[in-house]
Amino acid sequence: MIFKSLFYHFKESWKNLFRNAWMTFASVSSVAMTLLILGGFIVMTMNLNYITQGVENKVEIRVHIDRTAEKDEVTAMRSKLEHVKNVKSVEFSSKDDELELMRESWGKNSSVLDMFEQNNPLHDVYVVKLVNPQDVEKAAKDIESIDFVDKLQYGKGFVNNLFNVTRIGRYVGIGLIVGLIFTTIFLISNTIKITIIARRREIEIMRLVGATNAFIRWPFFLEGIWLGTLGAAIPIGILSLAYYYLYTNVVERLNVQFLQLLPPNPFLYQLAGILIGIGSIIGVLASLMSIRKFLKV
Amino acid sequence: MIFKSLFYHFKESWKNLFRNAWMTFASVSSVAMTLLILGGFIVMTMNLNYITQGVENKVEIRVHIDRTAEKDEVTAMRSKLEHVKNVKSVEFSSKDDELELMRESWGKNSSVLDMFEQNNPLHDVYVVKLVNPQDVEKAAKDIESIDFVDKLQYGKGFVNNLFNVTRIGRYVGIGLIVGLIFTTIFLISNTIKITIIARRREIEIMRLVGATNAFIRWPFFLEGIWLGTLGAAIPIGILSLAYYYLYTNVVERLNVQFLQLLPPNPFLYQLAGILIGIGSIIGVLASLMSIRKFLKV
Amino acid sequence: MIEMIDVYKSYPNGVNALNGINIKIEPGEFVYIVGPSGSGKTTFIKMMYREEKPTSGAVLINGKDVASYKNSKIPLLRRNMGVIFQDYKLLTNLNVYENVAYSLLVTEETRTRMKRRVMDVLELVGLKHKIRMKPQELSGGEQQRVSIARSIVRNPKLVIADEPTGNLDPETSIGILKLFEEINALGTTIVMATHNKDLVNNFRHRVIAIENGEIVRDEVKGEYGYDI
Amino acid sequence: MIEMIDVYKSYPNGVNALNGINIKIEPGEFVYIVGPSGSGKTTFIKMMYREEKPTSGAVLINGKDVASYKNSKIPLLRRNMGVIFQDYKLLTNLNVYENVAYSLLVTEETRTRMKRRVMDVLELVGLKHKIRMKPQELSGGEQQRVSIARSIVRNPKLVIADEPTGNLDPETSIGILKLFEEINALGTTIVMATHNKDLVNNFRHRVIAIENGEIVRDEVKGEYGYDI
Ligand SMILES: Nc1ncnc2c1ncn2[C@@H]1O[C@H](COP(=O)(O)OP(=O)(O)OP(=O)(O)O)[C@@H](O)[C@H]1O
Ligand SMILES: Nc1ncnc2c1ncn2[C@@H]1O[C@H](COP(=O)(O)OP(=O)(O)OP(=O)(O)O)[C@@H](O)[C@H]1O
Ligand SMILES: [Mg+2]
Ligand SMILES: [Mg+2]
Repeated sequence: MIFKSLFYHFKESWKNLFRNAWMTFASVSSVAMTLLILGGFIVMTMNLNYITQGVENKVEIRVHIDRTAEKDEVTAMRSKLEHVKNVKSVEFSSKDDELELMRESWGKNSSVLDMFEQNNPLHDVYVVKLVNPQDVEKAAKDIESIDFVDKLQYGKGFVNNLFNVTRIGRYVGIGLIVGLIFTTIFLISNTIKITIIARRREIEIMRLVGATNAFIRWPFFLEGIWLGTLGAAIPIGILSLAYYYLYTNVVERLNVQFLQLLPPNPFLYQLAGILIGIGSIIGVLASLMSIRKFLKV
Repeated sequence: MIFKSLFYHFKESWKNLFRNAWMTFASVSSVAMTLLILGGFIVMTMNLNYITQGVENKVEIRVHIDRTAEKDEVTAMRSKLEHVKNVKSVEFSSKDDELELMRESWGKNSSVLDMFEQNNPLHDVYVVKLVNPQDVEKAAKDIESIDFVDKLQYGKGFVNNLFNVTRIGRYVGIGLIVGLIFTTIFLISNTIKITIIARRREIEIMRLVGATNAFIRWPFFLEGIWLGTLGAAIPIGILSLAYYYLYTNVVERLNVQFLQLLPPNPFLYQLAGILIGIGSIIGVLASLMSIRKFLKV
Repeated sequence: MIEMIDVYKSYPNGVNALNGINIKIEPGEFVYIVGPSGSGKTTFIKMMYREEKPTSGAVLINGKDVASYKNSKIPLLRRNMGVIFQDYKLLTNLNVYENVAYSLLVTEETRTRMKRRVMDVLELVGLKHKIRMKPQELSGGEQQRVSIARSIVRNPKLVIADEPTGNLDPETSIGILKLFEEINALGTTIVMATHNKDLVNNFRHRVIAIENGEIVRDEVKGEYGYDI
Repeated sequence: MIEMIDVYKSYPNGVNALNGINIKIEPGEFVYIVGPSGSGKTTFIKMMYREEKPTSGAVLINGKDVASYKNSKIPLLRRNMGVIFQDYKLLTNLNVYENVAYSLLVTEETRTRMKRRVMDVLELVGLKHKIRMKPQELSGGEQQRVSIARSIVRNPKLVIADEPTGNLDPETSIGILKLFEEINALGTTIVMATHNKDLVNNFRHRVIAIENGEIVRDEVKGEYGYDI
């Protein structure tokens, strides 16, 4: 019974968008704006999170091995390190490796290091990564007590502060996104509700000439979907283009060490899914909820 | 002529808020929501900016003075430091001061430092602050060439990276605020426009019974102000309470070294001004602009 | 077909629009409802299609109390009748054809039969040439005729008309009344509230007069009555 | 007072509502406009208060072409007349009193004089007891009477009435017509489009008949004409 007139409803809902052109424009653009903010925020927060993870993964304790240690003592040291709580991985880096690293980071000035080729003044190093980089201080203390540890290298207070900030940042970010999603839902449904309230007379007349609630709902239901998806399409387009541009051009040029963005491929599709989902589901819910109160004539 | 009926318009605009109660609720809550986002964002950005400045001001180069330097050589060093480009201030800190500082920062463990009382192994230090902390690397290079400089202490690569990030962050923040302001304006005016379009018949009838455009505009003009200010009052309330709570409680407890917030006193008033301004001006403009097209019957 | 038992209606603002109505209308009857402005005719009519519920008393349509209809079943009640509203109640978004067709659409009529039927009734009210126009582009009388066309397009067993000729010239009014008599002859019950003395007096049918919400007169083949 | 010279009106949808109207109405006249539904009466009336502009030709009110009014001056034109619209056009947000008072408010009348005047006209149309009700709470005829009250409250020099008795019983209709005759006797020009044959024939005045947008008859003390 419903499907017989589904085509009619389809056509009707589409026509209605043009009949109430101004309202449609206002709704769609409001939906687009709110989703643009939400989307932009999701992009920002997820990337900040990604960057933070990147920084955290870079946290390592460089354990300088005492020059007096014998080969088997060095090996023993490794297993001791591996047994320290919170240690994820231990990697050996010989003093020649270290020199090479230094050479790389000095770039064009590295020729001054040539003099060390014969007599390398550096230490062999164990590079220790942690399961939970935020507890670096504790791990460092444990490691210091191991034999033949000459010196530890890691970013002390600053790393700690950074972690405090990123932890707060992450909570704030998640809180804001949840808040923004509710706000978006609220704003979109408000806009759609107002446009439908403006059409209350129409709905009342439909009831009076014998249309069932289901019959009346259909075009509004579909209209809600159109408004939502049209409204989502715009920010998806803008965000995708902007993000892609940012990803391929700007970031590379800035060349900031730990500023790495999420690769667009799965990320932008996920984003599109979220936005279309919020847009259309809310569009539908808002229109259905707001016609409900006019369906009792 | 207009003032004679100003009281009427006043009453009328106020009554209209209740007559179209649902529309009023929808408009006010939408305005409130958008201004809440905008306000929250302003709070965040301005504080991040403040924090960043705080960090920047903490950037200092600690110049360790060679132990062999004579008294007059140390004095000469000061004037040399003061003449280095970009240097804002130079302060002397004796090795005893330094020991005291260390003692403070070690807190309860500081008793181990007692053994140094007699034979202080630390250096005298010149603490150099910069006009433009972002150019710390260059200043350091200049300073290193001065006589009797033993060693420089400052956060090398990390500080640099931090500056890159905060610079980007600042641009992004300003960009976002400007964007958000436009979005807010757009959303608010959209909402108000829709509610007025729903009342187009009303406006047409007023024209038909001889009301001048000015006369018709007045109640809508005032309504716009009410909607805007009511809509702004809510986020101002929420933001002020939340910020005050954050400022007095949370931040203190977290005790993160460089997380200092703007003092509420002038800041919250400025914020309130901005939000009420945007709310009411936009409310007025939106209602005037949207009735304009119905004033030609 | 229609029975009202001790029907009272008070509006929320305190107006007592109906004060104890008892009436019985048999299937196939043609009934005029007359009475001064504000006497309760429209309220009486609204009871039948359940736009308003009686404050007390029962309104039976085909033996079933309309107050007992669940909200979701009211449309089914209304599908068995055609209503001409005093203020037309046309859908401003739809054109003339669509306004009339909407009544058939809601009952899921097939498209081809629908089209023929809609064009037929629009021809009857003389608006076949204006099917693409929106209500706002029509004269008052034309809007009223669209509303008349919509009410009869479903071939209802009951047509309820509230002042259907208020904006029509006498000639068109008589045409509409003859149309009503034709469908009445085919078995449709007609209930028509009207102020049109000439129609009531020239096309004699049962007349029910309402004053202050009470039935003051009920005559078979009656007259309009209020002579001045 | 009113003069139309070769007035043509085509609506954007292509309908030619007026096809060369030439007419002169002197101050103090009482004129009926009659004609079948859709013949152009309302369009003719809309010319006078400039809801529609003529496509060609001139409409002069007190010697001034209404098309020449700037948009901002149109309200001043309308303040000199009282219009009863075919669809009433009441402000649904305002109650009966406020609807009528609005006409005076826009001319910045003082409050006390305003109150007395509004109550007086509401008494004349028999709605003094319903001043606090909203239009939606009124019967069709009551709404029409609010619209009538609003049109005369400003004591205009010209009253334009478009089917003012379509939803009124004959007695009330006659009351309204007598009211019009009274204010006409005091010098107000009355232009009234109507389908009410009895009124036109019993209260004789000038009759202008429009068909297909043309004037087909113009009689002093005429009759409704369309006999069937
Ligand atoms: N929705 C409503 N709310 C409150 N009062 C109403 C409502 N509808 C009608 N009334 C009141 O009920 C009374 C009867 O109104 P009704 O519309 O039934 O009269 P009517 O006989 O149809 O009059 P008319 O011939 O003018 O159309 C009137 O006094 C009117 O003011
Ligand atoms: N706004 C409009 N847009 C387009 N066409 C219109 C408009 N208003 C009226 N018409 C058309 O112009 C013609 C004359 O309409 P008008 O309203 O003047 O008739 P009328 O004589 O007042 O009829 P009635 O007695 O039914 O009120 C009609 O054919 C109508 O369809
Ligand atoms: Mg009625
Ligand atoms: Mg007309």
